[in-house]
Amino acid sequence: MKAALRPEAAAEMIPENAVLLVGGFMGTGSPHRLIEAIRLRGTRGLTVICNDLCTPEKGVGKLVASGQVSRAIVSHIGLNPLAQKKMIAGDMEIELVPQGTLVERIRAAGYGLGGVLTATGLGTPVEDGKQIVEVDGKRFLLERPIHGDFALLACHHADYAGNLGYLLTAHNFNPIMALAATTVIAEAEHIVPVGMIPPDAVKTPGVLVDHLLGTGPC
Amino acid sequence: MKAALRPEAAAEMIPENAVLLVGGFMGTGSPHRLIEAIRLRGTRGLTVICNDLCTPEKGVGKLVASGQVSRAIVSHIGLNPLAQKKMIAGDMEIELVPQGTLVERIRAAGYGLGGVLTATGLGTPVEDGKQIVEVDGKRFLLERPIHGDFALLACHHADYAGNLGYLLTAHNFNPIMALAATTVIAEAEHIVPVGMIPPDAVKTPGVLVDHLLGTGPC
Amino acid sequence: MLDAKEIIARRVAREIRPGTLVNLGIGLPSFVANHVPEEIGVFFQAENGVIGLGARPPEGMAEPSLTDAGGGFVTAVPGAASIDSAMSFGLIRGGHLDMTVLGGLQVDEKGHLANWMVPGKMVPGMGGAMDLVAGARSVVVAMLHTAKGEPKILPECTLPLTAERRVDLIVTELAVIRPTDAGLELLERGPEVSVEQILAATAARLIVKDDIPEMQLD
Amino acid sequence: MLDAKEIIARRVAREIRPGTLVNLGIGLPSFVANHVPEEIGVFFQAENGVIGLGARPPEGMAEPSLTDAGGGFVTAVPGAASIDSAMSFGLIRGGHLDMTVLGGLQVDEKGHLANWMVPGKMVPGMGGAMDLVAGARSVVVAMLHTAKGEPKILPECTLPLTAERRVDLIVTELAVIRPTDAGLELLERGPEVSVEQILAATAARLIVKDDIPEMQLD
Repeated sequence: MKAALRPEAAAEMIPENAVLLVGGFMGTGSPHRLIEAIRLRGTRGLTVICNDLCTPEKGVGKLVASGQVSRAIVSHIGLNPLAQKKMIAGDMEIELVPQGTLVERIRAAGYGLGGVLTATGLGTPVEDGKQIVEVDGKRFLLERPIHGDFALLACHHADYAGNLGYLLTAHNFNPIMALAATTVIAEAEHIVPVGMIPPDAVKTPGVLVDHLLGTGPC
Repeated sequence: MKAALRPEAAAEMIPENAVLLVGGFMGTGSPHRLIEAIRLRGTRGLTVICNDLCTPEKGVGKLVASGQVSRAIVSHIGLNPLAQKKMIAGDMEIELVPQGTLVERIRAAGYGLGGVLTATGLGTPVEDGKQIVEVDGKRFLLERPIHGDFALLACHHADYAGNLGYLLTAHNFNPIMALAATTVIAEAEHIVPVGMIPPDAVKTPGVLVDHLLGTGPC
Repeated sequence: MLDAKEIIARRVAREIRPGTLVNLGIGLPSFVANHVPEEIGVFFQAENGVIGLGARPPEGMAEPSLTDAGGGFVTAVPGAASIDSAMSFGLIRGGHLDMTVLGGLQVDEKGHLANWMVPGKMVPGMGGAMDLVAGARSVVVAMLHTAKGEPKILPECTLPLTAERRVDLIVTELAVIRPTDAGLELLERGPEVSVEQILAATAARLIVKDDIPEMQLD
Repeated sequence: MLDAKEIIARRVAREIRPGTLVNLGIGLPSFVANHVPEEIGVFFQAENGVIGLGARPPEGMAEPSLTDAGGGFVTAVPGAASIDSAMSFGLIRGGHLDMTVLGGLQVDEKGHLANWMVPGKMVPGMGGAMDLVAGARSVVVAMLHTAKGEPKILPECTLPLTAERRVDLIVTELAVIRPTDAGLELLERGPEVSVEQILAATAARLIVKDDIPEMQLD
């Protein structure tokens, strides 16, 4: 059983220079209260791995705007002009990764695989410096696993065993990131007693989740 | 929209020497009515890719007993003494694959990946003849994708758009196999009108499913 | 008189076959959906996590957890399925997506697309574009023929490529062009556009056979 | 007087830590669950697709879609989750499984396990065993000390190995043995068993320090 934490208590767990996997796609399915708590705490030197850097006012974009992110591994920064400016100026290290490759690299870490063999990125700058592996005469890029110190997830509902369920397009990277970090923190809109979520509706098994964040007064 | 077929009509689609991915784990979550129709039709030379060969009286084991299977790629045949006998006598080609490697190889085919890099099987006979790939100083076996001509799935409920839902331990290989075959046939216990399955409960999107088998009189 | 984007959206819509799975990029390509009749049963995928993307919601009926790849509020059709990012890109990379419609910065005589960065100036990132071009069965580029009067269809892309795969069709307000082994073949003229106007606005060599018909628009 | 299997099951049960995720192999290891108190909040995984495996169902209360890895009917506890085979082996191979308890045919001085085939005689297949031994955080072998009077703990395995990884503990009715860099260390004696009896039934060299205590059983 996992008691629900306050956002500030969760933010305190995260040290400077931590590597964070953060769920969400343009902010949908991101743990907004936890992100705000990290912003208020001011933890610096963070590496953020996320689908995108959202906008400067929202989601992980807020941590870019506050200068707390020194490095990002993302697929898209098109709606965050500030991040683009920092990248071009060399003020922030940003590795751009094709979205499908990004999710598979995170999955590879979570599933104990040595890497991902993909045709995506062949013949493009994504190929630079990477090993090519031939399988049955076809060429594939070898992309390496991405593991995080923390996974910061958002979900629609959870139970106190840590089982998680997601709503509509708020799934995105969350179910995959749940396997790929040393410590997994999930922010839930609702936390229900154990036994209230049917086994077939559980998208992330509770054994993967270390800490829950509730919405109540705690 | 996909009208429900009778099992015999589905069995007719499957030619001699077809490569079949068959869902199920010791028969739980296998398409039993479809398997029976294939047995009655007598289609020969089949390659069966399945978690296990069940027992000689049940699931894909029935097709082994009837002599219709010439080749199998499975993780376990411990409860099918007939299959073991045939394998030892050289009457049937059986490739034994670690269960986790088997599901990832099928997934690799379905997800368009070049192969699977895994530590499972290193230092064992599974390693024989396979390429070893080194990633960050660690050794991994390169295991190749497995694609089928047909995926024969079982599910608890479907809608007429082909969306599928599974019950408890009857998920097993079904959701992964749904991506890895040229033609996907799903046998459902219930087929409901489109719109009756909430989007978050769909485990296999209907766009992957070519044909449905119902339980009604058709 | 239709404006340029309207012409492109209407013309691309005619490429979409009944009962297929189609991904529309954000921006111009997203307008295509408005011109696809509901009764042909196309499922639109938004790569952030829904199959069966619907129209924008009516005023006051938006749900924050149902958004498209641009982060905008959408609806979903009956029979829709929520998927996580791994499944979403499994569909894209595994060859399950019938068509993708993407914007472009440049296309060249080999049919190579560049659409994810302008070095030193604009670095939106590739998002899902590299996966889509590498994996979709058919790739349609929907873009304005020129940018600030400069041709975007060039002998060779000067910007970093999105993939080494040749795209299948280019649709602009002036022309429909098919990349082939022999080069770029002009198939259709825009409404009231002459072949001379097309040639003048195109830097790449075009293969022009007799009698280029005008686009049919619904 | 406890029989051999009862001794092994009870002793292994004491290795299980509160709040962990544990996989029990079919056969002897499955008896371990009977001796783990419910209140310590252990989740048992059956690799065929459930986290939170429960006891056998009461007479007349079996559900065909809720089975264990041997195909037998089971129940599930509140907070259980259904998972597909990919997730199941993601948990196993990704290092999320705290402990696995497996049967064995042979274990050798290096701590290598052989448990999936006897060439030419018995070829059950590895099922999930290779993944479990390669991936679980802790691997416990639970087996009878001898087979038809012949030692199963040998200087070197003569049967094909299950993995190159050293197992963490061997529990038999006669002894508890820990494989180490230096070799097999005898930790405990079975009930009313002497060190001499253990040495006589063991072909491998055992490291025996002074004063080997008798097993504590609940």
